[in-house]
Amino acid sequence: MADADTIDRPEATELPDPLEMPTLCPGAMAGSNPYPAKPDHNTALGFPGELVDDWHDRAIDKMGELLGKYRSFRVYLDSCVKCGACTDKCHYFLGSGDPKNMPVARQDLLRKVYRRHFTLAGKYFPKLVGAADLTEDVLDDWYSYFHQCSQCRRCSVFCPYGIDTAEISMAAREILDTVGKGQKYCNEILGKVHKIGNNLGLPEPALQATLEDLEEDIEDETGVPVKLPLNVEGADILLITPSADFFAEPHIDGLIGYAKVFHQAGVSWTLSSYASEAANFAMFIGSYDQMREVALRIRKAALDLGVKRIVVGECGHAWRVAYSFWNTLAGPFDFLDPNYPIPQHICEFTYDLIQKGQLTFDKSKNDHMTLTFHDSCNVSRASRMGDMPGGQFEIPRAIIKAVCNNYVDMAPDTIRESTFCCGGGGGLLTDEIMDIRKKGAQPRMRALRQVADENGVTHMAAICAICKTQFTKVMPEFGFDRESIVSVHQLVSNAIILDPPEDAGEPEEDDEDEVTVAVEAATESEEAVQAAADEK
Amino acid sequence: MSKCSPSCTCGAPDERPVDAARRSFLKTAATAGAVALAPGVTLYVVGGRAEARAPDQPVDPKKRWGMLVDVSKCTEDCSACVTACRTENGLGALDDPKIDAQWIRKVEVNDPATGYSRSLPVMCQHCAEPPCVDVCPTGASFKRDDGIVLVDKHICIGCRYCMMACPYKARSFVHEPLSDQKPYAPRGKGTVESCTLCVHKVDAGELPACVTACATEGNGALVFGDLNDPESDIAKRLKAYPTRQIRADLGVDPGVHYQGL
Amino acid sequence: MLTTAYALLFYFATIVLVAGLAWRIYEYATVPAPLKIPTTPAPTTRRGVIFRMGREVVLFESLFKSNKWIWLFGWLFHVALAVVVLRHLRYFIEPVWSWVVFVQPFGVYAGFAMVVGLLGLWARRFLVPRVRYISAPSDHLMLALIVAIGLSGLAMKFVARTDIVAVKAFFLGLVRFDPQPLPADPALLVHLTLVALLMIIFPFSKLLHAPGVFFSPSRNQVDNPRERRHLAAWAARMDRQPGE
Amino acid sequence: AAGATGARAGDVPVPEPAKGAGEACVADTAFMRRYHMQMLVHQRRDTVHEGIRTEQFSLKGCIECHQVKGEDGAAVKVSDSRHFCRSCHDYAAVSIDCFECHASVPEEAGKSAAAAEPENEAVAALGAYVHGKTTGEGAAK
Amino acid sequence: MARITYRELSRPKGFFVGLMTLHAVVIAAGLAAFYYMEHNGHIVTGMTNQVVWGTPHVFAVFLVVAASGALNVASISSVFARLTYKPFARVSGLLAVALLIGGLAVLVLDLGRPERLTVAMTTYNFKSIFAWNIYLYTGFIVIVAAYLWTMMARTGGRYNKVAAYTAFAWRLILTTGTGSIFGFLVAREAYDTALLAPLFIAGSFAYGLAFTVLVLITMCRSLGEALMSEEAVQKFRNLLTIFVLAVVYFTAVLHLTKLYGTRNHGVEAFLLVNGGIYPVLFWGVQIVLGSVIPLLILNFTAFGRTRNGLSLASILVLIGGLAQMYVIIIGGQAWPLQLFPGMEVSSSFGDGAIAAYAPSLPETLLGFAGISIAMLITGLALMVLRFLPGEAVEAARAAS
Ligand code: HEC
Ligand code: HEC
Ligand code: HEC
Ligand code: HEM
Ligand code: HEM
Ligand code: SF4
Ligand code: SF4
Ligand code: SF4
Ligand code: SF4
Ligand code: SF4
Ligand code: SF4
Repeated sequence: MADADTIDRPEATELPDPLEMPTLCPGAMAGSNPYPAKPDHNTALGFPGELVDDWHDRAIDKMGELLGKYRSFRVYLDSCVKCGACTDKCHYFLGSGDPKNMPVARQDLLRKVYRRHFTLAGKYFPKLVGAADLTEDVLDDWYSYFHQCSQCRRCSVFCPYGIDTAEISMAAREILDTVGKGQKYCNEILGKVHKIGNNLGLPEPALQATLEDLEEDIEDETGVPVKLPLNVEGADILLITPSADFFAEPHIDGLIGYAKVFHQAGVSWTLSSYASEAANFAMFIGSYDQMREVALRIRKAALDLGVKRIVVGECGHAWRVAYSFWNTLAGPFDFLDPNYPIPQHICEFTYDLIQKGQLTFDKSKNDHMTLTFHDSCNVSRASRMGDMPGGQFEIPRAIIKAVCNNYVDMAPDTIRESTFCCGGGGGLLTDEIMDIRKKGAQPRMRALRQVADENGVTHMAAICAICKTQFTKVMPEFGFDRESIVSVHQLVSNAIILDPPEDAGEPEEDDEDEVTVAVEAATESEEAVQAAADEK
Repeated sequence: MSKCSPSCTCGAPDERPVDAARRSFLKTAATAGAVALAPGVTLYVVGGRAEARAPDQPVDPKKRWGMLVDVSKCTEDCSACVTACRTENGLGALDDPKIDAQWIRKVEVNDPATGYSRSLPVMCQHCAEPPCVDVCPTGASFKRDDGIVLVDKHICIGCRYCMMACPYKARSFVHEPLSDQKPYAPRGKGTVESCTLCVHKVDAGELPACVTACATEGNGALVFGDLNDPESDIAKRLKAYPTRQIRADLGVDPGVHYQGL
Repeated sequence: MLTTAYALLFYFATIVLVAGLAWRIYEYATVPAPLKIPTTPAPTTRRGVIFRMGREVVLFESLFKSNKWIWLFGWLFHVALAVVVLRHLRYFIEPVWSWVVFVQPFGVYAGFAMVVGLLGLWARRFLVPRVRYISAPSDHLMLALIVAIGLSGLAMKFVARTDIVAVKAFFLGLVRFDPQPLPADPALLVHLTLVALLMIIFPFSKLLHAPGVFFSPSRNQVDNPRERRHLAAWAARMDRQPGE
Repeated sequence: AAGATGARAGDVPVPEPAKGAGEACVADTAFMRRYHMQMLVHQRRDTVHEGIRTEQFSLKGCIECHQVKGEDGAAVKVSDSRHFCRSCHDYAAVSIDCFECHASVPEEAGKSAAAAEPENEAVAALGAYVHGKTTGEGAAK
Repeated sequence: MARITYRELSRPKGFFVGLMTLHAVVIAAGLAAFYYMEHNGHIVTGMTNQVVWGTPHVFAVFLVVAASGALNVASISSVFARLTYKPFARVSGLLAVALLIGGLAVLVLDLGRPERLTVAMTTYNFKSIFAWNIYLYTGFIVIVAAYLWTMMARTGGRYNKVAAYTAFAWRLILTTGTGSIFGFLVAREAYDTALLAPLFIAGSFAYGLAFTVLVLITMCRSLGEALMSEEAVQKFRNLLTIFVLAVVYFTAVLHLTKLYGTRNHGVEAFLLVNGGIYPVLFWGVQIVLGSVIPLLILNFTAFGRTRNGLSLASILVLIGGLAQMYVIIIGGQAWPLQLFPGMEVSSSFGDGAIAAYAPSLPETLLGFAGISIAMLITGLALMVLRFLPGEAVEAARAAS
């Protein structure tokens, strides 16, 4: 019943509404389970390898422990009045219709056990208050449904008490881990970070090689020797970016963008092979200790390299951890330059330069695209950019508008703090649960469809590695080209005018090159979008 | 929940209690009542009471109380009726004629063509088709079954629409807080009022104060009575002499008639 | 006899309510919030947070953003409840503060508004499938209880009145441990019994949302993690370990 | 309901409205305590619209029996907190606007007849005639 | 054409906040005035037993009349399917409700017994046009609210047409009803005519549109020019011209028909020639300042084609409207009732004499508070619900 915008043209009504209410379809997603972690994935993180015998008591004990450690958990479990405000807010519910994907119902999976064991009413009148024992079925339900929550916090925005299902999901996953029922994707990746320093398990030499290749590519394209330094001691800035930026499209174009901006700004910067990962999957499994360990790697890298500033690349939950938690987990960062935000988002960095007029752009380089912006959930609802509340919405948009001529926002109920998750966040970016990932992406895809059809939007920009990966995968399912998802710094990279090196070569030629490339890309993707639209 | 009377919305319990207390009370009241009334009043009452309406009976719809003003008897410098009305109803005075309540006033009428002039009292005309009643949004202005037009000040919201509608300017608005009102003539700030035809006296079988005053003054210009009763003095005089109503053209059929105008 | 029974009932209910709530609030206040998790965009100053909380509590801002119908009935109910409670203050204080005398008459309308709001909320528990799915019997009972309190109160005003002066004397007496006789009017006895019941279950039910909202970290935290280090006691202990 | 009247209450504040004149009120005291407002409203409709002027529940009647004498022997007005109505209403925090219009004290003895009331036989006869149709001779006995 | 989106004004800027604060202050002053009047009685106003409806009624009737006219833009866009007006349909509906509430608030606060509002809402005399008006007003609010709902809610679109037509019909009846309040007062010479109803309808169109235009142009100051296209500005300009002409026309017809009957010559001369302040207000303010000058500005100057020109014209139309109400309402009462037509009459109660009336400060404050109440409601609603065209809001947000 939330109000939305009138749809004025009759034909527009036929476009699917991103907020359309599904009919309830109990159990629709009951079978959606991510692969369980292998014993060594679990043990590597200090969890029991497989389901322990006394799982019931351990789970209850853990719940009790968490109740004493997290006020959020404690208060949220008591306060829900079942008002229903959140019921239609989760993208997984909108996509799947499974009532257990309604945030409150998801919480209730855990709350019913809490009531049974920790409240008087639940002890003596379980039926009345909907309390239930922790049985194996309930544990399985936890495993399924707490892995159908991307911890995006959309429900929290609309709950009158700010009850954040993400917090409950994290707690539930922590309990699952303590009884030996971990999830493969998260736990395996965390193991890699601890061992190698990034999620992909990319060792230093590989990293070095990739960066050098990139440098060559850039120089070929632009004639400007833009550097991507690694492990440079004494650099001013340490860039911490998601490891996806090192190899996958469109992430890598973003990385090129950062490099060009640093280059233009004339600052000295470096990546670190010891801390070559911004992502911190420990947040997904709710483990404070794990999260702290991953964060401490970054502190160590910064100290070892002797940098003055830390800048974080485009990644949603990474930015949440960096912005909201680093200071707590690995602070105080009193050894860094206090004149700059600690840490600083790459968008803040670029935006500052734009404000100061230190960057010049040729906007027409992006004319082949009409853009819209997907606010990533962790950036939107769990962090900030700039010094004003809401800077996280305005700064990326300001950058896009500074480098592109054509920009259109999606429907108001689907952007900014009301943004929809891409469907792959919170440790769900694993292929065995493609089904729920697609269903979760549906609201966003419908919102995009509206602006694509009505305003001719061709590309969607994002500032999150998970979003970009997820969209590349699911967009084709919704009739979009997989390349219609772009990095914000990819747009910057396209439009930025680099100063020719002192010993200038023939920049014009290169420019032309780029133009052709861009035009080609444009025609390609436009055709694709057109084809997709026609199909519809 | 059934109602205490068909038209009532008070929500009171069905039966109003009539018990021992009440019976004993009624006995006391009879004596108390007699004591409370001043000697003069009792005097007049006794005669009529025999046939007058009992206090627990609603007013008689067959009656229509009215007034006849014999303009020829009303002298220019007399204003006894005006004074009597003020005293009777406790109309205070701030000495600002624009805002003071004037339930009855003396109007000088002068024919510019002839120079003929008269002075006559004008009060609420107790119209048979009262515009004030028609327009009142809450029904506070109403016409009693015996033709007396009143304001139920308990539900008057003070909108003053009735004042706009009355062709005779008969109504006043209480512009300021009052104190020391007469117990039998309550009135207060923010409500509209007008001549009640001294309803408390009429109900008690007495004459309106102005009528009494005029008679006492010796002029006898005011005649009060039941217009519907062919036997009444007023009806007979209306039949016998030419009279007119003010602005009869408006069709509101005032209950106050003027003779010799 | 009646008076004694109700006196005891109310002493008991009050103890449960006060002690229960105090214990809950103590818990909420002492369990640490180890991480900064305000739902952003969030205020960056303490004052901003107070303002945000004020809007939540007074206007139900988030609920408004979420769903206009639930907001309409929910807000109507709560505001009306607040006014009714203010009107009820007259039973417990002597002399009555003049502003209570002023708002007191509005309490009657609020009584109706409260019931209307509750019935709207209740209706949605039947009519909206999503809400039907998440409703437990206790959710219905809670609404039934408050509706019944409201209706018995209104009955006292409009159907079978009670001796308000004696009711007030009874409660003033309770406070002074000198209970005065309580009138034996059925509507009053029903009203009071249900109220006592409500007081007793308050600390054990979802009504904890009332104190809970003030302790919700996603609403009561200042968005300044970069500027200020936020550290819970148990987390601070870890900080020290490696070095020592 | 044992009335809150009387000297029972220790330090519990309980209003003690002055006892009315006579032995009993116009209805049972318990009834009066609960229903006097509705009765008054009812009565005022009957009186104003129908001209029914019975004594039971007449506000004027209440005031006459329930007058509270002040130090000077005169009945106190509603502005005085000892006024019968106020003794409870202050306690119950119920303000009534009745006395904005109605006199809160009975008419002082001797002043009751309007000043304009004449001792005039003719008028008396007329009054009697008008109401009782007893044509003149029914006047003063 | 792209889909029109609508947004709330979630983070208003200084200008808007300042304006709202100003209105809040005026309302506070109005409420203080109300308290003062309520406490001391109407003795502290200029009103008397002769002029019983004073300045508050001038404002109240003006606002109520304007309210129904404010719905114009919405009606034109849905009933007459004019797309240029579509982006403003919601604002127009909102303004209609807000102006009505403002007007009613003044009316209620000026009652002798405002605390008996519940009496007014529960006890009806169905013979009274006034009582009917209470239904017309509440009905209007409900119907326009429903109409807004059909425009704003996801599921409401289906009922949009029905609601639009109902609202359109209702507003015509409402203005007729308001006009009839005066038309029914047969004894007052100034009002005794059926022409008041059409005059009020024409007036409502002009004032309602002037309010709508002013609010929109004011919002342009907050949101930038994107809010109103140049095309819309010109359309509004033409519309306002037509409506003002209609008011002038009906005013002329009204006075000419009155002059036709000899018995009305006195009152006509009073209002139009020798009545002191009333002819001045009529000719000087209503006709010249409120009609002729705006018409000239709008149609014969380049300035009139600009937003500022349009706002100035609208302000003048509104001032003219207030003057018109003043002349009708107060002038009509100042002229004495004729108890004895053809005779010279005098009394202590002002019979036969022209009543003096001078507005006092409190009642004037109360009147202005009515306008501010309407504006504050509008402003707050713009902040929390989606009334404004989204593009403009976005543009403004980006600019900040
Ligand atoms: C005949 C005189 C008389 C009249 C008339 C009368 N009362 Fe009473 N009233 C009394 C007496 C005597 C008592 C005390 C009875 C008792 O103490 O039991 C009383 C008691 C009361 C009480 C209860 C006070 C208490 O102490 O508990 C109320 C309330 C009351 N009256 C209201 C009214 C109202 C209202 C009216 C007018 C409708 C009215 N009375 C008219 C004589 C009267
Ligand atoms: C025994 C105490 C008592 C006395 C004495 C008393 N009242 Fe009341 N009266 C009350 C109470 C209590 C209420 C309010 C009931 C409620 O709040 O629902 C009340 C309510 C009323 C109301 C209705 C007010 C409203 O706004 O609903 C009226 C009218 C009223 N009383 C008139 C009188 C008058 C007149 C007298 C004096 C003759 C009087 N009362 C004496 C206790 C008393
Ligand atoms: C604005 C003035 C006004 C107010 C306020 C007012 N009254 Fe009256 N009341 C009157 C008038 C006038 C009469 C008619 C007197 C008559 O006809 O004798 C009346 C008559 C009555 C009567 C019948 C006469 C009698 O003495 O019994 C009752 C009962 C009554 N009012 C009760 C009340 C009550 C109770 C209140 C307060 C809630 C109240 N009134 C407030 C003006 C008022
Ligand atoms: C700070 C004080 C309070 C706040 C901010 C608050 C807020 C809310 C909100 C936002 C809701 C959800 C919307 C709804 O369903 O109405 C709600 C529900 C509810 N509140 Fe409160 N509340 C407060 C105090 C109370 C108190 C004191 C009571 C107890 C009498 C109460 C009783 C309820 C009930 C019963 C519901 C559930 C309605 C339903 O089941 O549908 N609230 N409250
Ligand atoms: C110990 C506490 C309470 C006492 C002594 C009490 C007593 C009363 C009394 C005597 C009335 C009748 C009022 C009249 O006739 O004028 C009443 C009415 C009412 N009560 Fe209570 N009550 C209590 C608590 C509550 C609570 C907690 C609620 C709400 C949840 C409530 C809701 C109502 C309502 C809605 C009415 C009717 C409207 C009104 O008169 O205000 N009461 N109560
Ligand atoms: S946090 Fe996001 S994914 Fe999880 S329940 Fe809430 S809305 Fe759904
Ligand atoms: S919005 Fe919050 S309180 Fe309401 S049902 Fe959802 S979690 Fe519970
Ligand atoms: S008292 Fe009689 S004579 Fe005197 S002014 Fe009145 S009507 Fe005329
Ligand atoms: S004279 Fe005026 S107040 Fe009296 S009944 Fe006629 S219209 Fe009403
Ligand atoms: S002022 Fe009173 S009596 Fe006159 S119309 Fe308004 S409500 Fe009716
Ligand atoms: S009848 Fe009574 S109220 Fe009317 S004018 Fe004469 S004295 Fe006054």
